[in-house]
Amino acid sequence: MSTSLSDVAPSSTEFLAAVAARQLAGKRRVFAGVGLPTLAVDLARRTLDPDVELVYESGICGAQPEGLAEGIADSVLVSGAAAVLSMPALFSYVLQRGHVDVGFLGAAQIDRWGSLNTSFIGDWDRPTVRLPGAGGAAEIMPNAGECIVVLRRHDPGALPAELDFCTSPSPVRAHEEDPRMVPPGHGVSTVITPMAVLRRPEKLGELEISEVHPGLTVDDVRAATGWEIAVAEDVRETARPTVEEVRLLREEIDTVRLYLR
Amino acid sequence: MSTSLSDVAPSSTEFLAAVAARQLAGKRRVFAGVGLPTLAVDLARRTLDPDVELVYESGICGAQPEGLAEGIADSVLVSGAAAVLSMPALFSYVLQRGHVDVGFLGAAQIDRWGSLNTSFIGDWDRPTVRLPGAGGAAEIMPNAGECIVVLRRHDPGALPAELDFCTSPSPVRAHEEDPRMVPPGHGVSTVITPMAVLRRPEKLGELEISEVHPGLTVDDVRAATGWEIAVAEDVRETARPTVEEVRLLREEIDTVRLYLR
Amino acid sequence: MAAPDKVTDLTSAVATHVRDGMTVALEGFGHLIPFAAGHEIIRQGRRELTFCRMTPDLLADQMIAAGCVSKLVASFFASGSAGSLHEVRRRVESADPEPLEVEEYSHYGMVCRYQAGAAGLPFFPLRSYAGSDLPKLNPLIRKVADPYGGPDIYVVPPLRPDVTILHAQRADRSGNVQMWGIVGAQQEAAYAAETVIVTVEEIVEEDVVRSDPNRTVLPAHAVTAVVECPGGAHPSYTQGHYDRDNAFYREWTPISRDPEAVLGWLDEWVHQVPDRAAYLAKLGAERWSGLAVAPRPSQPVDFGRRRVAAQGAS
Amino acid sequence: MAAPDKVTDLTSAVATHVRDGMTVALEGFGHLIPFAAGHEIIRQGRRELTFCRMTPDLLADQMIAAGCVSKLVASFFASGSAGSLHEVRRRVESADPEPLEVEEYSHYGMVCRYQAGAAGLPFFPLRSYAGSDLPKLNPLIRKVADPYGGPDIYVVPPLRPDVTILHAQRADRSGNVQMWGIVGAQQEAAYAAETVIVTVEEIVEEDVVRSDPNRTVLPAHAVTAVVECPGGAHPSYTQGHYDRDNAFYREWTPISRDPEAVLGWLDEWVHQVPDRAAYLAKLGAERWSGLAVAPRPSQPVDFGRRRVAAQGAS
Repeated sequence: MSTSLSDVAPSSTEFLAAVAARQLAGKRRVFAGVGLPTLAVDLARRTLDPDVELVYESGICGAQPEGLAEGIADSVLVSGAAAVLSMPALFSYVLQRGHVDVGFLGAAQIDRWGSLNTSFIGDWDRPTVRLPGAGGAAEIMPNAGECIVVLRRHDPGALPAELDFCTSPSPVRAHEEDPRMVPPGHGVSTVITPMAVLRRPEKLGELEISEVHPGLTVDDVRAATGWEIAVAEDVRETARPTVEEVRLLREEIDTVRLYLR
Repeated sequence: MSTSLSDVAPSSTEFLAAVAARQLAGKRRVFAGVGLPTLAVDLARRTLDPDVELVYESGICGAQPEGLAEGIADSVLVSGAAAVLSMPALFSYVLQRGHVDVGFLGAAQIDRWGSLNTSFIGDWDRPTVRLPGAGGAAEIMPNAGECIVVLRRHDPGALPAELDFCTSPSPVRAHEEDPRMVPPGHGVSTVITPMAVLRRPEKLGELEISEVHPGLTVDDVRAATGWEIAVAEDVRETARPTVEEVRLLREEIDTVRLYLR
Repeated sequence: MAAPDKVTDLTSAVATHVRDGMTVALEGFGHLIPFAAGHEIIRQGRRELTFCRMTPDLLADQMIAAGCVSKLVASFFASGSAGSLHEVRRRVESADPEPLEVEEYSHYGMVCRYQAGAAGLPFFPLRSYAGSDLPKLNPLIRKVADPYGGPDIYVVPPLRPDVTILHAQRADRSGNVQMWGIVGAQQEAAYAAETVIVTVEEIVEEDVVRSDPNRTVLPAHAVTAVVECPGGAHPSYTQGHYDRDNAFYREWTPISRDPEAVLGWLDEWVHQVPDRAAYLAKLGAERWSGLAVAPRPSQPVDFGRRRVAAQGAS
Repeated sequence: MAAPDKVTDLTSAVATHVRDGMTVALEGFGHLIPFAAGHEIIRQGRRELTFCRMTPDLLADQMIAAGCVSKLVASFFASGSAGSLHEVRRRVESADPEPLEVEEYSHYGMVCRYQAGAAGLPFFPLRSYAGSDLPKLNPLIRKVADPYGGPDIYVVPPLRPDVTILHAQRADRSGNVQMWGIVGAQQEAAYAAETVIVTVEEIVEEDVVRSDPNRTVLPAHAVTAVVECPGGAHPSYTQGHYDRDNAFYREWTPISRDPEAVLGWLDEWVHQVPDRAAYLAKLGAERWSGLAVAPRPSQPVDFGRRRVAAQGAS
């Protein structure tokens, strides 16, 4: 990571965090894990909107940590927080009731409708890889206003035509099960990968290529995607992180390089 | 109330409270309102078992009030209590989960199976008397191990053949609705009236005359009851409050005569 | 990082958020009853409210007598140890001066309704009502089958007030509300609502709230407006601030028996009084000081502070 | 009024209450994880446990490696930010050294299971799972019809552990337990269980607890045994007492990759160590002091005390 402040690679954490931060313009309450979402929210607070608030599934609301948190249950998030709720209250009253605008999720696989697999690669009974499972993602997906997904890979394995397992379903899959069970949330609105920004403008629609990172073409992104992915009418090049964004990430937000890689 | 310590009337609060207190022998956790149940529990603590604990529907557990409480939400019950739970936690985790041994209830009417009316006298739509309604009694009846009812009157109006309205049903009525819906609790085990102590030994059975207060006969009690009430095989005279019980009630428990009448 | 400032005055809060015909919950189980807010609703002449309150006590008697309420959703219709609510009884027993619609549950039924509303659930199950006449009286109490093979169980529907109004000990300006003592079902009643107004004994600095985040019952995201309103729960009480005015409750019973006396009381103590400060002044320093409590502080707990450089990417 | 004294030592508590084949929940969401109690279960050689824990982290890795566990009931199988649980993965991916039965939910699914267990309910509804493969994987996730005409909703069954084990900051001798910081679903996990063992940093006088009754998460009636066990949550943390040992979590990942290394670690740090005091001594004062936190006390609140003769039958 010896790149200059003005020349960060599209695959770097700085690039992904800066792109993710911009998605939070106008959003109020974000439900997220630590790592890249923490960086993105912190950056958004400093560059876009000081009121962006992180809610953690551990029950913490309105944290003002004195140091960088290592995990969503870190004691620095608790000390000085505005509230610590029980998990039943957090999941039911805050999330399921609809108080969360944006959920930040990761996944091993995402499909064209924005359904996520965080459970198994391969066979359910004897998987090649046992992934962490649902955690709170199965609740964030239906109940948050929208979800932003950050992927560390962009290839047909991570964006397959068909998921090995659907852990956190898109409203499209909920609609297939029962049209009346479509949840309140939009589902995945935005996917940020090392190659592109994908968007899903319609609640029951598909992902499309919206922005392509510098140095790549739409065809590069299509070739790396496991289905015939649609392309937005107004597709454009992803704006690079500004020097100030990179400086904030490196020199003020994650000075110990806990998450920046 | 100028009676001596050894000569309290069966209709007096002292008499009823002393009889009620004795029912708590061997019981651990009591769910009760204020007034006579408070006196009974306090007396039982001093005479039978110091561990008898009062749980209030306001959420208070393990109160150690410095003064006599006026109401189940009195601040003196809170200051120094072992715990104050939210009402959802109190009703679901403490009561519905089965942590309460004895519930103390009052009623305007009770029937032969120990179902209670605390809602209406007369027609439901245009009642002669609008009573307070269910409160927590509809939850205490099915979920407490057993219920003790104290009545201030003993006549066919208060003990009718048929209730004007069933607010808090006996397991007998639950069984009639659906045999599988019979609740865990016994329902009413004991009724203390100004004339007698009635008991209901069987969970799906009827009340019977168990003790008759001094100066009254079984026939007096039967005549004052709205149905052909059964008589226990070993019916006996209710033991009078001891001088010490009356002294404790008057001189240590309710020195200001807030509830003693 | 300046959060939005939600502090306003009670007149504005009620004028802005409480409109005729709304479903309005004023909660507080014997403690922290939002009397000042109720009186402001009366003063502003709101009509046709569906009034939700587990224990409609003399606040309900007053709001109904003032003509604000067309329907009551409740679970216990009496004023604690102090007897009947005669205004409620007159309407129910003899439609005098007009009928009052009542939707009735048990206490836990009401709690479950607030829980369902707060959790965004279509219903909430409870193990009450088997064999009771309550489901016959109130057809909104229904049954569902247990998909695990057990017996049917009764459920209640969500209660979703347009506005919930609460009183609490303290809040910061952004609306993080802390309360202690009996907290009832206030968290649920607030999260169930669209709009939440909280009157508090004192607005405190943010760092007071943040010194004890577990004490926060309502985070700012659940609160629409905060009003500093000392004494706002009188004649009920605020734990650690002032005690219940038991004499006042007893004095209400004879007033309540006489419709003219109720209207007279409302005129004198609500309509002729601009706000809670004036109400307390009218009540008088002597009576107020009689309700004072002696201090009994909680022992502080330690939340800890990470020592610099103790941790990190080691 | 002497309440029963529930204080015991950890060896006795586990020997008395945890038996082979039981369903045992050890909860704590990243905070207050009862590691000392888990190690005692390993030392006592319990077998065939159904181990319930929302986030089976390295405590699960250790108990499974030690052969205590035949089934896992959980919702997230990873060690926070520190990576995979290789002991769990070996068993699930290649039945090495033997298979492990897994019953799987989402986080809120597990929370709802504890809520149903704690509330004595036959099921608990939640608005998750529509369109998910989870109900196909786990047939205990079912649907019920909404009797108010809305769409079907998924429900989960109650989780009723034979024993729930928790760690907390403090308790009195009768078992009133207080905790602060992240409290997770511990109240629900405890009320759901038949038997509850709580290890605490310190046993305190009753008047400490009673100075702040709202801080009591578990009243004595919900607690079977209390054990004073300072440091009982290491390598996780106790808010206000000591911080998380992040280095320890990172050190675990390479150990977890090598089955022999795991067994070696268990021998050295569990079997060869009689109790938590010895474990902390072995850890060493320097490492322990590196986890110390600076004080950050909560500001006390006032519960008030009624003044004599201020009230009464006036």
